[in-house]
Amino acid sequence: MSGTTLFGLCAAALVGLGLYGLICQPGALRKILAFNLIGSGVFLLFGVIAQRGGGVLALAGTGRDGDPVPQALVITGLVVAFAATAIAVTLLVRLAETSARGTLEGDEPPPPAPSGERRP
Amino acid sequence: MSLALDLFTIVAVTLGAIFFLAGTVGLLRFPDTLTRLHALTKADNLGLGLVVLGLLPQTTAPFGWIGLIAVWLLALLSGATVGQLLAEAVRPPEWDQTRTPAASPDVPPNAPEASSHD
Amino acid sequence: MTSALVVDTALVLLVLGLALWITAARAAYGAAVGFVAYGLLLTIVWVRLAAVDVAMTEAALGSGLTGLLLLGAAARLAPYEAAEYQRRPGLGLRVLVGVLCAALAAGLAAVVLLLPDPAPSQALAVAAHLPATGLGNPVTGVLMAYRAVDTLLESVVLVPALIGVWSLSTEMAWGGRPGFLTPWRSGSALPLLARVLPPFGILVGIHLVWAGADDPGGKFQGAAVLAAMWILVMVAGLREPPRVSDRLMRFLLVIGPLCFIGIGAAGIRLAGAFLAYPEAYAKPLILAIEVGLTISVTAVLGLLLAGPPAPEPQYQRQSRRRS
Amino acid sequence: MTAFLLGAAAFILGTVALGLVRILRGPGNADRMLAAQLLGTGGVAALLLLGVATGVGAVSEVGLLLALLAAFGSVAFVTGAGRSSDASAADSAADTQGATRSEPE
Amino acid sequence: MHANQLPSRSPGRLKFTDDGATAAAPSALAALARGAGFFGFWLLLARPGTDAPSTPDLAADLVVGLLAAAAATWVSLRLLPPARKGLHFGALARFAVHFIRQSMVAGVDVARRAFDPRLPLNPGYLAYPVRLAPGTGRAAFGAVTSLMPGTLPVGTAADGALIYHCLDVDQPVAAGLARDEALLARVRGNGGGCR
Repeated sequence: MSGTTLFGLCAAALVGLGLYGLICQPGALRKILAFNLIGSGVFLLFGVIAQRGGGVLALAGTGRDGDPVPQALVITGLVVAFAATAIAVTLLVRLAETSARGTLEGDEPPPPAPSGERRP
Repeated sequence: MSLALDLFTIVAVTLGAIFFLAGTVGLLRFPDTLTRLHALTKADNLGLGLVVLGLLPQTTAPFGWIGLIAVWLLALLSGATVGQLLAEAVRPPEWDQTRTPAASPDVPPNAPEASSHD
Repeated sequence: MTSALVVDTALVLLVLGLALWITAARAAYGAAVGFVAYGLLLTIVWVRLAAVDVAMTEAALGSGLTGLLLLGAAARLAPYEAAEYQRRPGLGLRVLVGVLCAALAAGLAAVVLLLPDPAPSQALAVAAHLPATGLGNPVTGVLMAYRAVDTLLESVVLVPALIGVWSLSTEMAWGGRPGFLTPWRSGSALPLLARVLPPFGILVGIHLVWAGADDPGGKFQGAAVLAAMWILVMVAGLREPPRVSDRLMRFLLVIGPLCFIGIGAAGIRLAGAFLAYPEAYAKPLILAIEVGLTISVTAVLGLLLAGPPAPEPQYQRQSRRRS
Repeated sequence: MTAFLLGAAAFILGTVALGLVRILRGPGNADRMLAAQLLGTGGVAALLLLGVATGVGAVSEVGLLLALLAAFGSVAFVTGAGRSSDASAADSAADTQGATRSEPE
Repeated sequence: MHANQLPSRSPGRLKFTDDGATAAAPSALAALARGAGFFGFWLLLARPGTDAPSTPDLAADLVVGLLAAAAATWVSLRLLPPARKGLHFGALARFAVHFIRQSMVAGVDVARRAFDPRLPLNPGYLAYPVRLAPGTGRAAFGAVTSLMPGTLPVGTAADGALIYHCLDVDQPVAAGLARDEALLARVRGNGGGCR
């Protein structure tokens, strides 16, 4: 088995793990983390495909290996993922500050407010 | 000549790897966060320095040499900063009240006066 | 070749172990610390996949800036966390979800194993047309020429993301300074780092942008490094973040997308299509867009981390409390 | 020589991986951060070794980038710790005590 | 309201243009020296001419390098205003040799303790009253001593002394710190600190 295939299997496992965390972890921040795991798994899959696609370059004798198209997509993806994470985190912090809870479930009374000095 | 240089690389990189191992062993064996911090900052930076030293003969241009050394200097700077930052974050509380710390019977409170004869 | 395989296997095991920790750790803060280490590992994985451009992006964005974002959020949310853990779904449901997710992962793994050989690729097409752009780095060529619409939309979408973050401020705080980066004012280590490191970071950042035309690197990597330096200075308390009402800063935020759209629209007249470059001027035009985008992306990334504007009195009270 | 450098990179990665046990064991978040920091330095060393071994200069540049941003994780850590004044009681006492403390003037 | 760790600076936003004419000459010199250093760093990053031998490319490389070095110098001067007194380069070289040797001793010392099955540690604290003026000099002292054998600055005591965590309090830690301090003070022109 080649290293590239190994990374591909790793990417598949990351997507599975991330999805599990996204569903089973109650905390919203944990869901954001899990979502980032899924994202990195998908990016890694792109990376594996790019690496395999570079094979034709090696055959043609040009030095650089790796298909640049998926790689460029991953770079855009990373930046957008960061922006999305930033927005999600800010939303979550605002939610916690205004409703004193860190989950998205709203049907139960909020847990006792923390003792620290926090903006109401 | 090239054989001697290769040998130098092998020796230095191996030594560097051993210091990385020492850092890990210290991180796992040392009893509390502050002592672990010692292990981390000191052993690692020496390990990286030795790896850099060992790689010097393998890079041709003088640019490559300075580049490797620059990486090491940057790592030193961050190592020093990280050590202090994390130490400040875990510092035991008694320091905030005491003026003259009762550190240990072996070290008199005025031990730094030893500096006067420097 | 075998020692390379050893490196790869070790990397994969580490990545999976850390991912397991991030998913299963009890406290969110510990999971976020794990995510920092995870980003570092992924950087090495990208190098092993011969994607140095991506590795640079991951090092600066994935590990550095995302780590700051997540650790900050975990610290802010820690008081509300204890109750959450009790709300985990029951064991039966967890097992069911686990089985389904494992099935999904197995399916994906099968896809990976059954990928066609030889792999379909656009690498040759890119390589054949790259000389027309005057660029030497095929990834930059794809980003700026062949799939320029993607890059344009991406750079545009960053601005609404920032507006979204800002819009989460309270009404009385609007126009003030972002409030997430409360400076750490203990000891002298952080100020020293924030005084010494930024010039070198600026050199590395500009180098990544400039060299990105021909070698690995590019505007996103460079901008992430520049933003990291800016944030370092703000976190050390040497400079305050700018007010969100600052006109110059707002202009810098949009100058990149404006450049991109302007030059792209000029392409309709000069080269016959939106975002097409006349062949003789392709490289200078692409560089102009890159410079504009670097400025805008740096500003957006830094301000995304700085968070929504906080009420001024609170900002001052917090810094007083720290000092 | 290439095989040796790759082997050294694998060895260093392996040792810092051993250090990741600290992420699991803790006990405090500062200890976890230590492990991440160790991974950073080890990662720089491994990247330099990989860069020389494979002859791709840009790989060493990734190492430079990592070294440049190596302290960033800990900066994030202390800013987070400084903010969670009364929080994270679940973690080790030393951590939270360090976090709440402010400088006596 | 701001940190008093750096009393030599005006709080918050740094303004250092009020130094008047006395500081003008050294700061211009310092700016030039730093600019040259940053340009050197750029050259080493960009390696102009190694793969793009054509003259216009080389010229463009150098122009961008000069611009980048200028930007870095401007930021550096604003964040870290040059000291009134210049650095002593002879002392700096001596200090560098001392630093490298001692940081090697530090690494070996830690490694020896880590590998020793008996784990010979005798950790404790020590307050060291620093004579270097607060500011960059003292911060540099903290950074340097954090890489020296067995010492790690963990904070500042109420009376302004630096508190050190020591791996082994039986070692002559304070004497070592005093030697580091004396060497560092000589680099900064004997007066100690950046006032």
